[in-house]
Amino acid sequence: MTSTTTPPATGPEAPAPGRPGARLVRAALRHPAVVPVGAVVLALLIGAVIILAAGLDPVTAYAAVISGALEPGSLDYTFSVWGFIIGMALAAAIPLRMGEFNLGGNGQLVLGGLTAAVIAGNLPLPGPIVIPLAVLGAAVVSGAFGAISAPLATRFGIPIIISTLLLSPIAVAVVSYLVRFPLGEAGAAVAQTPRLPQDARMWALGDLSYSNVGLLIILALLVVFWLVDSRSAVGFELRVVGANRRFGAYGGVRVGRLALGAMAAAGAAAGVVGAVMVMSSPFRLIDGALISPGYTFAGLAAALLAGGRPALIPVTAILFTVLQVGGAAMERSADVPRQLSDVLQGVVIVVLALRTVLDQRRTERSSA
Amino acid sequence: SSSGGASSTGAAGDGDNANSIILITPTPIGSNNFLQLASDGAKEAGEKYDASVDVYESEDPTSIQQNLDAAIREKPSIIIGVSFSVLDQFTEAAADNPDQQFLLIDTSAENPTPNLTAATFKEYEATYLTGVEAGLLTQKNNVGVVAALDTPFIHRWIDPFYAGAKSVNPGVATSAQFVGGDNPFGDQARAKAQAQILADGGVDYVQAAASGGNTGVFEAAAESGFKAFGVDTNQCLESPGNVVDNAIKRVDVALVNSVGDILDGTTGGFTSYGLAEGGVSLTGLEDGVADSQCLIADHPDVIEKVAAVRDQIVSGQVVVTDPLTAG
Amino acid sequence: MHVFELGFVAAVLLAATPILYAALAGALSAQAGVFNIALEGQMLWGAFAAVAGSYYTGSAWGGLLTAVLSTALFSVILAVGAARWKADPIIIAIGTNLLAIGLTGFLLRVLFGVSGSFSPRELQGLPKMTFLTDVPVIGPIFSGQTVLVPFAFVVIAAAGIWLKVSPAGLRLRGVGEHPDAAASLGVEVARYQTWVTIVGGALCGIAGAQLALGNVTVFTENMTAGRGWIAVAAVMLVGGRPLWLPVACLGFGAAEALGFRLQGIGAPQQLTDAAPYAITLLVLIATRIRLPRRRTAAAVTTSAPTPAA
Amino acid sequence: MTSTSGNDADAAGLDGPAASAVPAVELIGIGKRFGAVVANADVDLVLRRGTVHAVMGENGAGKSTLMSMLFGLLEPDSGEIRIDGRPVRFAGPLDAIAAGLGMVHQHFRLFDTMTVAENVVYGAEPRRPGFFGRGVVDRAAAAARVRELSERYGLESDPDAVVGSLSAGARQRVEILKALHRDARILILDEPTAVLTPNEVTSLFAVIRRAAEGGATVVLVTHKIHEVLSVSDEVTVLRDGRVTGRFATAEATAASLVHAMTGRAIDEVRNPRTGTPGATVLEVSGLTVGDSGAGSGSGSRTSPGGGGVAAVSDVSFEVRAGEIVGIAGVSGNGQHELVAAVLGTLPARSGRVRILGDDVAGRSVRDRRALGLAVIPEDRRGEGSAVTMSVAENVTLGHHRTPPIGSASGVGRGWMSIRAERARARELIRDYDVRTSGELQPIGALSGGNAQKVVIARELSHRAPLVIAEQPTQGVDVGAIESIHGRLLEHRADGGALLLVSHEISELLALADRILVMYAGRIVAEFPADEATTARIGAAMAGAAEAASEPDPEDPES
Ligand SMILES: Nc1ncnc2c1ncn2[C@@H]1O[C@H](COP(=O)(O)OP(=O)(O)OP(=O)(O)O)[C@@H](O)[C@H]1O
Ligand SMILES: Nc1ncnc2c1ncn2[C@@H]1O[C@H](COP(=O)(O)OP(=O)(O)OP(=O)(O)O)[C@@H](O)[C@H]1O
Ligand SMILES: [Mg+2]
Ligand SMILES: [Mg+2]
Repeated sequence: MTSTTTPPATGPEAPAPGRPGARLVRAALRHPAVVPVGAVVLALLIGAVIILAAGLDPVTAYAAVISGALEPGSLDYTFSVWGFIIGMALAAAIPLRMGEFNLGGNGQLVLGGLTAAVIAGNLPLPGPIVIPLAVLGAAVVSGAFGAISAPLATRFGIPIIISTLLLSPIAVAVVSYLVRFPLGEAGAAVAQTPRLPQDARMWALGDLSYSNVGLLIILALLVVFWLVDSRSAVGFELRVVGANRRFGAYGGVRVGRLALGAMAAAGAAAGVVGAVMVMSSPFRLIDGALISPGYTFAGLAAALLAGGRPALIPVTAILFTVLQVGGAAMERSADVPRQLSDVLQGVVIVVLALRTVLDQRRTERSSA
Repeated sequence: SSSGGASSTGAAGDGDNANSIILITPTPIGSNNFLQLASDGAKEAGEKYDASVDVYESEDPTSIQQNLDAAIREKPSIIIGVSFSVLDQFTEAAADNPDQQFLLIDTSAENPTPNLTAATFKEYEATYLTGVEAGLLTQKNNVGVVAALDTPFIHRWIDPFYAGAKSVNPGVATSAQFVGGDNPFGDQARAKAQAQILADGGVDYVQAAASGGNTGVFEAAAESGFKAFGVDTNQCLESPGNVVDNAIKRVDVALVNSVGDILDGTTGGFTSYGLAEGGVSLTGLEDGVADSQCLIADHPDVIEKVAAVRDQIVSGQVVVTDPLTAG
Repeated sequence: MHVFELGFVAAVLLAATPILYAALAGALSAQAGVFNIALEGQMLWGAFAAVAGSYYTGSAWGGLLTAVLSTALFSVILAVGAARWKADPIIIAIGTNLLAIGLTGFLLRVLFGVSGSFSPRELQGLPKMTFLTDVPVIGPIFSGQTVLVPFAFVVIAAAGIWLKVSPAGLRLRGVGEHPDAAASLGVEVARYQTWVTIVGGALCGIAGAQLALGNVTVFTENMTAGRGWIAVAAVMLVGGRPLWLPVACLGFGAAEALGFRLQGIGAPQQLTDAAPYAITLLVLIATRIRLPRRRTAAAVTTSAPTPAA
Repeated sequence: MTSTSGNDADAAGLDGPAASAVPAVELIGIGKRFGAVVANADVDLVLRRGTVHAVMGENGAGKSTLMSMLFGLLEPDSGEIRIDGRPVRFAGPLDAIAAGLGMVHQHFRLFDTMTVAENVVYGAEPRRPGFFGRGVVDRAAAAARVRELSERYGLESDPDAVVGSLSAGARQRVEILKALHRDARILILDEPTAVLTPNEVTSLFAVIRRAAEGGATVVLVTHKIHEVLSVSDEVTVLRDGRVTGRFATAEATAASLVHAMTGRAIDEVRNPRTGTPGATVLEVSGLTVGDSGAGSGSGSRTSPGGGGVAAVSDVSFEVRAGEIVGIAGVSGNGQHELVAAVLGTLPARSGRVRILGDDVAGRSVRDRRALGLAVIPEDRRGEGSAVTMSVAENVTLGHHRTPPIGSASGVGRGWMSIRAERARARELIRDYDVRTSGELQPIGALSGGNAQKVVIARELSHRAPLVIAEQPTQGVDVGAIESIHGRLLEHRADGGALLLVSHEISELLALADRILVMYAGRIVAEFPADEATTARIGAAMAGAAEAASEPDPEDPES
């Protein structure tokens, strides 16, 4: 069992015996934040080596990433991306708590987007009604879609990681078809739905043009997950099942239902992201446009890096947001290919997996 | 995958140029040779009018918007947007920034503001001509198209091709295969498989409209003996002996002209570059066919006929319908 | 639809071969109790290495060798991480898959100065078995294929038999079934898992080479486009038994080739995209496969079996 | 004769001088810590060749750890190991095996899908040329080797049987054969009798003595005093990782051993058998259960063939308030499936289960527990706990929706109080005397006996009217047994109903008001306490015991 899915093993609470001083140090070393931070630092070093090997200058490259993502001009955009990545991180983190991997984020995302586009685009209702309706609809549809994987696992023994993986491209293809033919905008050169009416566009935050109320909705979802995970019976059951499925079943946890709920919640989170993306500029669903930024994998990465812990997700999401948004800036001003940010994301995850083990070993040794 | 952003592709000059151009692509240029052409054209224009050139490659609509904002902050002489995908954003931006000059390539707004110039192409006229060639050359009376995706815009390389072929060979059979998949504009393996299917189906002349995937189509041609048509540039050079001709698209020409006009102060409206304007053509109709490595060079008779059709289109005797407006 | 043409058979083989090699890698890992979902990334890396190798050595075989060796090296991350250090193979795999996408794209720019795809004129593809051209039946099917296509079936048969009869094979299966038991008999679990994963890397290298120098002669960013995941599903489908892989993989090949041909009768291109995944899922459901608890545990949850004390 | 090189060496090893000056094994000043826990401290242990040496101690005393070090599974922090007088350092079990050691783990380490022969030769396979000259496993030779060893030591075994289909006793014989195949001259047995019937125990001891007479050296880790007295030559007792007693068995008495183990005297608790049973709490009628495809955990057998076979067929009985009903039987004769079906983790094929009068057909585990059911499972690690989670979390499962931790209704419904969770955990750790560094220690790091106490604490603290206890004292030391038995009797005294599944006849005799005997999924005998005797129960199980060593006769598939 990796501590990725069992905070208790490495959790902040776990004290270490011995002199108080040593105990403090050990406790500090086992703070859940240590692993991610270590992973990131190491990853950045490895990335630097790669940049050097390519005959480029890591310092300017990283500087460009930071400034590109955090310069005042682009903060607005960066925040919106941060929201999307947090949303997709939720879609991965909720099942991760019970030891399941949701690799179907793309399908859930586009289904949500499509639902929102249909509702918001066709219901001639005032914003205060149609916008919540569209978001809710997206959550429901994507939630239902995500939930399919649960019975597939409990009834047919098809691992969720596999079924989500196989279902996703099917959903993407279906949405692509709908956007191209029945729901497509006539005369458009690419497959896309008509532009949403003014009323049906997500409320802006002040004069920000990217970050809108959608960001707040996603953050709200995060808070809810955090409460459920840390304080609720369901959250506890999620972690128990993640640690030992048979133990959970024996203890009276309805594992099947739990999986259903977790996958539905995950799908819903992704669906909400899709809805928010569609209801933000350019206010329409364009074939492939929701997937191409790769928020799904960035979110998965952020969730893994956080070990599914809700409290850490916003932090780890920052990392992948900066890598995403800053990656392009790095390409511009430091002439380091954009793909390097993918490399860094990959390295972070790998290093994290390995660091987790070292951390886990330390726990084992100092346990008892 | 990283989000929208920009790449300074060897600016024609450094900061101290008289003018400046920023080109925004809707997707990474990658293996999309049309976008490649656009950025080459921009650089050419840069050379010609002493302008620094920046190319901002977007990943998705939001990053298009973000690149556009970044570009507007830079206040360049001209911001160029390529393809229909940037239309929404550019139309709005042009309205909001009356003092900034915008240029749309390959798409145009319904009622543009005076600071929004557009240059579109009539690829379909050129594809009609490759169709004519195919119709004349086919022995099996069976021609086809391998296209990247089944989108309205991409039908500009399909329907006119059929029409052209039928115009000279009414009995000819036609069929199309779409690459699709995760990487429709670059998946040579799938493109090749699609071409193979056409070949298995008895097609002996194939219009390759799969962008980066064309390489795969040419490989299939080499292996199973059919002949292909390229697009945008002279792709005969990529696979000599397998490519008959190309529906070329003079993005560079159009871009340089439009930039010139704008810098001279003639802005707004849109020019449509067809056969008449020399914005699109066939390699076979240009000078230097002989050493173009294109098979068409061996068929002067066909070239003659095609040239005739070209003249009819230019003179308006023949009207090629645009699949886009045809719906 | 020309389903009954030999051309169709050829298309099926062509589509199936890269998946076959990758799936064999996955099946061997599964036998050793390592849940290997790094196939997609490893195949992509193999494809890049094959093209780079062929480009620099000027020989397709040089490309194949480069792919095999460097992908084996690439797989060491998973091998050592998961097998020796007992890190979560799924997380490492997700990481290396992303790493492969990034690195190949990055190196494409740094080494060859292009983005998107790389297919210089002088790039050597693997030779086709043209000498078969005039053989009836065989000719139309195999003359357009590389020798790696028939070789795939040889390798799989060999692997299957090896697992059954050889001492090492017996030990490998034991390692997968009950690591603690194997360890208590002095069989070094980590060593077997490490090596089988690295061999898997080499196989993914072959898969990538076949994809980039056999099916076509080019490298394109993300050119594996999900084939590695299909391989993972294939391993699931056959419960990790190599000898059944050809059935599963040819099934996928047929699904894809058929999907393509469906366009011929007016099916939308999106159906083509979905076909292999939909069919896989349906087959999985149909067979209602249930893996042994341990492997399911590894597959369904991250809870790796507790380290041999 | 087989092609395995070792054979003659093996013969030599066993027919060597029965007792020689140099001891076979010397452990000198061995120390081992796990973090803060001292598992072993300055342990000296001398094993003379040709003798049976018992190692006793309470849970967590350090027995398994000591044996793990002797067998090279763990590295000692300090001290020296000598084999035949020569100092050795084992990097791993391989070295230990090479040095002539063999270990039989309490939790069987067998490959269920493989045959007996494959399991025996695994890792040391006889080969014949083949497969591109790399050599292939010589199955004929392997089978011959198994027959030859079985024959020599009286461990009857079918080389071609699939291990997954064997009874616990048969599996244990396979474990021993594994060691013998590797020419083990020093046999380590960690709690080998925990899952055996009296007959199986007797035949095991026969084998042990026979091996010892053949010159082998045997170490026997156990909690059971009568076994120690009956089979061993010498005894070493551990407490808290230290040696607290060395005896020649001849001079040892039960009392002296217990005192050395616990530092106090233990008086066995017994069921007073006062009071009359009340209303029916559990009613099982005509219950038939399919197979629990997955192995039902440590020791117990995964029944043959999966789906087809009925693990429990047409079982009927009832348990009343204030009554303890015992179920005797060889592990793997359906007891576990019976419990699972009552709990709801296994579906019943037919028949009815009523808890406090409610038919629980189609009810979830959670609902059944809500009705008033608590279960102490047989498989502590696999089912009874989550090894990576803290002791606190492990005692909380099932109590997390009810006060004081959760609240059953109102605004707080579905929410938990972490403070209450930890307070309650500390309380239970105190009450049940669990040896742990704190409620936040992962339960996996506890010795099995202590882990067991945690499980029992969790389940009994439900105060459920119906408790099912499967092997509640397996691997638990005498001191703990006493306290656990006390708890179970308390439950009875409070008017609770208890279904006690055990293969310890002594345990059943001490606690049960009625004893049912299960064999091949059926109840084959029932004894009221006053008529029950070891002899009669043993007899009822004995038939089962013989049959169980082969695949069930009832079993269509074999
Ligand atoms: N791997 C480990 N990590 C942490 N603590 C351990 C580990 N192994 C054993 N311990 C601790 O060392 C002590 C001795 O454990 P051991 O298993 O040797 O006792 P035991 O005598 O076998 O107990 P039992 O009679 O219950 O089997 C116990 O306190 C246990 O918690
Ligand atoms: N956290 C842990 N990680 C690895 N190994 C452990 C851990 N905790 C305990 N162990 C090992 O597993 C054993 C479990 O203890 P246990 O006493 O159950 O062994 P056992 O005596 O064979 O079984 P039983 O307790 O049923 O008698 C410990 O002795 C220790 O060696
Ligand atoms: Mg022990
Ligand atoms: Mg024990």
